[in-house]
Amino acid sequence: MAEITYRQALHDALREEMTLDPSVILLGEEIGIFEGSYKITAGLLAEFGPERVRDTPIAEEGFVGAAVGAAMLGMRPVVEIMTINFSLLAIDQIVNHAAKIYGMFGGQTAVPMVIRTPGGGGQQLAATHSQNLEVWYAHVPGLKVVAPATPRDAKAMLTAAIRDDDPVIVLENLALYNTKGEVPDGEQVATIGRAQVIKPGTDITVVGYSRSAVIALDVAARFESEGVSVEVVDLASLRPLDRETICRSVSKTGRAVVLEDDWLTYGIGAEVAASIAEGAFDYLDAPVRRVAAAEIPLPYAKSLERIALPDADVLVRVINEVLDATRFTRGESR
Amino acid sequence: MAEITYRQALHDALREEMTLDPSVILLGEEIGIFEGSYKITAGLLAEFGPERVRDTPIAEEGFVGAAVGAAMLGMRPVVEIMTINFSLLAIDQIVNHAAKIYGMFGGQTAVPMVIRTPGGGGQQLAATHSQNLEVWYAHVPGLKVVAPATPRDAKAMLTAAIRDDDPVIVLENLALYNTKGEVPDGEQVATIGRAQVIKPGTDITVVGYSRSAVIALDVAARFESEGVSVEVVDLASLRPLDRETICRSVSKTGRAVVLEDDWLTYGIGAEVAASIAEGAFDYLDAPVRRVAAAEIPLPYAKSLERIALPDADVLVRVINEVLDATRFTRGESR
Amino acid sequence: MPGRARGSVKRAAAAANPTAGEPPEVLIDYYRRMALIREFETRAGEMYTKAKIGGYCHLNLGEEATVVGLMAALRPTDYLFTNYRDHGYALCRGMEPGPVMAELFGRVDGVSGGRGGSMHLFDVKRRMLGGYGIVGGQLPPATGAALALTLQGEAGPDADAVMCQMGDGTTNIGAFHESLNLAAIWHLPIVYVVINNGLGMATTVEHAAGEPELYKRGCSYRIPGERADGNDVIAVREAATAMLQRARTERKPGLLETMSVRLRGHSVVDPARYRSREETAELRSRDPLPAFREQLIGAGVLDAEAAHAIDSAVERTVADAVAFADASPEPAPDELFSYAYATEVPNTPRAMPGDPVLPVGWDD
Amino acid sequence: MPGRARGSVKRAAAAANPTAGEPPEVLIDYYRRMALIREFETRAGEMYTKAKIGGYCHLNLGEEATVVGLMAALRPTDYLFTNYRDHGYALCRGMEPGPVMAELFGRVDGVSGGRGGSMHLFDVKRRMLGGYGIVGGQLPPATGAALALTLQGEAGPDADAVMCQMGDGTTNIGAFHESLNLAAIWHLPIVYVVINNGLGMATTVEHAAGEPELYKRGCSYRIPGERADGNDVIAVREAATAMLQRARTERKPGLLETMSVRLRGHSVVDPARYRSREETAELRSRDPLPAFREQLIGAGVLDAEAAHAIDSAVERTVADAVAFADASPEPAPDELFSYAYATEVPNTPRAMPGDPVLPVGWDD
Ligand SMILES: Cc1ncc(C[n+]2csc(CCOP(=O)(O)OP(=O)(O)O)c2C)c(N)n1
Ligand SMILES: Cc1ncc(C[n+]2csc(CCOP(=O)(O)OP(=O)(O)O)c2C)c(N)n1
Ligand SMILES: [Mg+2]
Ligand SMILES: [Mg+2]
Repeated sequence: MAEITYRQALHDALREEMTLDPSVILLGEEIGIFEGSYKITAGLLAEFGPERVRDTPIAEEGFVGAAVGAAMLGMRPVVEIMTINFSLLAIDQIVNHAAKIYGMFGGQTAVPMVIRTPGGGGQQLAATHSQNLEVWYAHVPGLKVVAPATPRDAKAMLTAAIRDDDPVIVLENLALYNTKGEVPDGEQVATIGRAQVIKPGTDITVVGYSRSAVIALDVAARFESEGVSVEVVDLASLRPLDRETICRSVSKTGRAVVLEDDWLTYGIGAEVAASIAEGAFDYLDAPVRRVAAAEIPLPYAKSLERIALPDADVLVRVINEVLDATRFTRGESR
Repeated sequence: MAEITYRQALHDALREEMTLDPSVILLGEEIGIFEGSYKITAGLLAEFGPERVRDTPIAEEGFVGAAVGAAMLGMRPVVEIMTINFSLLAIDQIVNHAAKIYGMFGGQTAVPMVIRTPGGGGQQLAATHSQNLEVWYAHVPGLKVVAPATPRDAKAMLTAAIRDDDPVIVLENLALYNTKGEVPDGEQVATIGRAQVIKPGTDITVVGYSRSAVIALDVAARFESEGVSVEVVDLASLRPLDRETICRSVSKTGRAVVLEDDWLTYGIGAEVAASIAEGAFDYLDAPVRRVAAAEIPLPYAKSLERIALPDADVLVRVINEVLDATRFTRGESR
Repeated sequence: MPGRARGSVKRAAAAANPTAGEPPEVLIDYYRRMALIREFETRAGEMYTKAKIGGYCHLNLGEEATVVGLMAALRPTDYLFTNYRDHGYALCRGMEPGPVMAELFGRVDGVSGGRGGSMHLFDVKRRMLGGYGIVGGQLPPATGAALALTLQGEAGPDADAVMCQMGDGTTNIGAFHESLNLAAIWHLPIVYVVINNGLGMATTVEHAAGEPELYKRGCSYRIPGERADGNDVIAVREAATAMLQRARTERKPGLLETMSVRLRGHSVVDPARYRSREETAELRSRDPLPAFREQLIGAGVLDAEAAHAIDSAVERTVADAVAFADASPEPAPDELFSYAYATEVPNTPRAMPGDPVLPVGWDD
Repeated sequence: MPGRARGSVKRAAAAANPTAGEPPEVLIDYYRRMALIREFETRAGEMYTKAKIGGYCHLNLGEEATVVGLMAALRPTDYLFTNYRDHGYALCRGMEPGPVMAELFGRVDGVSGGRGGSMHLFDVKRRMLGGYGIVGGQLPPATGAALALTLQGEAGPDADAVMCQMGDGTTNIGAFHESLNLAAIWHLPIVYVVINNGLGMATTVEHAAGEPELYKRGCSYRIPGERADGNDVIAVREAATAMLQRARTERKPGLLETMSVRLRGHSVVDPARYRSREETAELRSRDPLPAFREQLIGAGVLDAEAAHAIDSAVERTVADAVAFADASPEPAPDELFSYAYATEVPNTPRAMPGDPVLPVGWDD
């Protein structure tokens, strides 16, 4: 077990899968000579050569679609889209092609490809470079969408994604690349489609994914010392969505807050909240609350960016509001 | 007051606004000589000439983006995208440009443009041509998204959209073009951002929009004869979303079902259900139920397409389930 | 078509007698294929009217010589990607008329299991990797298939290649540019074929393309282009064969434009009112099928009787195909989720409309 | 740059003495502008290191002659769209250095109110319609702006035109193709300018473009192209002026490629390790600023003292800009939703993170 960064974990998964399986190839802008905008692919061009680590022109529709076709012929392309904001240029190939080809042609050909792309605001990249559009992809049948929160999961999920025969979107996060965590030695393959309780608790459930799961963990620890037992559910997989794990948690705690980095309305949290409100209706003591981003093209100015995005403090406040609304007494246990 | 089709209503709105305001221009594939794939623009090329009714090449990113630029210079372009499925080719211009330019440049220039596009399945157009992706656009700050259900609303909302200084997406519906309804004579301008109670009732709220609002109305009429008073709320505007009107209805009825044509998970209904479950928590007697499409690339075969899409019968069944779950006695009134 | 930029059209060597030197059985086979497409498309149109076929249905009427010529150039081991106007390609690629018609009918015996319909014919064994309904959508995947070939084998006369068909209107979309550029810089074995039938739906090439001599549009990628008379099956075959050869041996992409006419509307439901009577009559005079029949009869390859026999045979074939399709069952409701994912994972949605988000009793 | 396809580069008439015939005050002004950009960019780089500037920050270092030449060709009434590498354009377009720097600092006095940052400079009065961060994103709107011009006025020598700047890497994206095609078929008054600095981020033009002589890529739309030496301010100005003239009077779009070098990394945070020491040294030798200074001194237009005075003046100007930016306040929290929509409508979201979906008491 080594402590490595989320970035390193992704790198290791790519390297190991490329070593094991010659059909795994990488495609993307600046992944070779430049070693990737966020350096995930550092060293891979030197190790595997330009045929398998291919710098593409700036042509997202073209190279993502090329990955679709290569996958149809049995390759396992892993595409890097520099940020999720640029995936809009390729979205026809992702949604109208990658996601459709297996079903629309009656299961005759699979499309075993992976799209790795980071989302997230908070880096002062302004409105067009700071979006969290994962809900778009999570909405689409035919795709699988995972969103790892920790280095361990980043490695295990990317590995699973590469071995999966369907198009899988691996949502990375600009704010997590430098975070560190323990990653077990040896091969680890996650199960796509399962949420996980990353911290057990009894008083309130906080649901997150990617960066928000990390924040939720941190906030849960803060509450522990105040005698509030927060259970944290990391969605991990946005599609399929594991409603049962979420609702089972809420059936125990009776309270729920969703933390998400995307815009509130029609965001990931809407589905989570709706699913809880339906699936765990009889268990809920208070409305499910969502903590999400202000609905505005994200401004560049730090002063505005900071307040437009959710953070630990806001989560703390909302958890307290839910606890108070249900007349929870600190230190009480259910 | 004349009874006209939804198609005619849209046509009339275009024609009237073009007559009133020379800065209104139309752009799109096959809108001129071909008179539009769905004939909304029939006759307008002859009337207004090729400068104002412009047949474009097949280049969605190009001509939608051209509309953005023309709007920045004070034109009011109305773009037709043949179906919402093809809007994916233009989505970078819609979401990264049209939606961002006003805010990102500090309010220096507005982008007064309209995108008209129909969505909807049920026409045996298969997986890539049958999508309801409105939730994607509804999620995006900077856009406004309306989804008229009736000819009257189609005309009034398109008129409002053209006069609005922001980019507005007018979601049309393949299944509604031939439907008829009364349209008041003279100028009608809808208020974007308001939902409407299109049928009052006391026992249960059904929320719909576009085609689903029409179905909900029909189902409400069926229930009336059984002594069940269904209130139908037509969202009309998907962004902004009028949560107050929805929740006010549910605060009266205590029960809610959402009918939507899109895929269930992360669909429009998720936000509606989550908003009700939070906003009207204390009023709800049963979980909000959603009736939506099966999550699958829509098959061409009629036998599969039919069962994959929601319809009136399913809505009836689910309404009954909700009524039964709350031990509602037919004929009872609250 | 007035004002249509035609430039010089490449014809087979002996323009006067393009069939010279071709074995008669080959020519007769081409005629048979062209007649089969004609009959299949005509009947498909009828079946649409009878509501046996739904959705969109685009026919190859007028493009028979082009389709047959292109498919004659392709080896069984090559890969084909097309747009939605794909019936003729499927038939020439060796797919049985019955399963092709069954696909149009949306039946289980359809080549795509009834899931794709007219626009989405697919046969993995015959390396027909799909008709595609999104204009230009087939170009990036076709390009990627060619990329895979370079990773999976060496260049040479026996190497596989990819053919990617599209319409004239498709050359104006971004995917055209991005795909051809990738093929050029990566030296991919792919031939892009533009079926120039003069029109998008009703939009002429001149109205839509800054360079209406479409074969020249490879210039932006140093991809050589060529134009062939799409009514001349041999010319099309020869041009395509040469380009495919270069793709196999030198890994050089090519751009082939074929000139033909669309005899009917854009799709079955389009009455093409935007065409005048004269224009329609003029188009009919450029119908490749009777011309080829006359040519073969003139060359003594065929006589009227033999031609008639072929026509009758394809009529029976297509009648059988219709019967086959009609007898094939619709997909059963419980098959709805059969091809949801290639790799099953937990929590894959299986809900039918109206189902609760979690099964009743999930919490027991 | 090894292997870089250069072809013949168009220089101003008298290559030996390109400044001949230019009024000295014009040349001195160009020098002043180039020096201003140099100083501004250098200081912006420093300010980034001091965390006064965040996000991405792309500099025009090495492109000063190109920027000044292009902006000299543009009239105040013309419209400009650029990519994210936009500081020099903003300055030459007449935006004050203080508000430009304030935008980089994210302050209220920034040209975009601090909302856009380095990549998104905008000034509606000066008809600078934005720097854009999505590669190729500026092309369709610029094309649409030119379309609007055709609807709002007649062609002629006094007509307005649009200039749309982009990088070399941008010619490979679909929007390039679609936009140029629209400009061609609609006869739009627009000049597309490709700043060929040899690289995308680290990807060379040859690696990315099937036709690396980028000015030729108008061929697919019959748009005439031309290449100019981007280190030669006059050559750039002349080429751009001629194309703009054609755009105004004949409504013919043009494609201008300028050849220059990127002296530093792609953005401020890129150390450009992919370049060898020798390469970096070679690039320095092609720095346009000292070359122009020498040239003017050689031509007797400037002497060392005058040059120094200009350098000092721009240093003060930029120092003042930094001070101005630093003194400008950050946007206040209650301004978050100020530019949410141009037309206010009911139910516009105003929630802050953590707010309930409806205000408490909505149901009273
Ligand atoms: C991206 C996209 N835009 C628009 C359409 C609608 N559409 C279908 S076919 C067609 C015309 C295509 O013309 P062409 O490429 O010449 O092919 P042809 O139909 O003549 O074979 C259009 C606009 C589509 N399917 N996809
Ligand atoms: C659609 C899109 N893809 C990728 C990026 C990331 N990116 C930003 S700049 C750049 C390189 C652009 O190169 P070029 O066009 O030559 O312009 P230069 O930076 O040299 O001025 C890339 C790939 C982006 N901003 N947008
Ligand atoms: Mg065509
Ligand atoms: Mg460059």
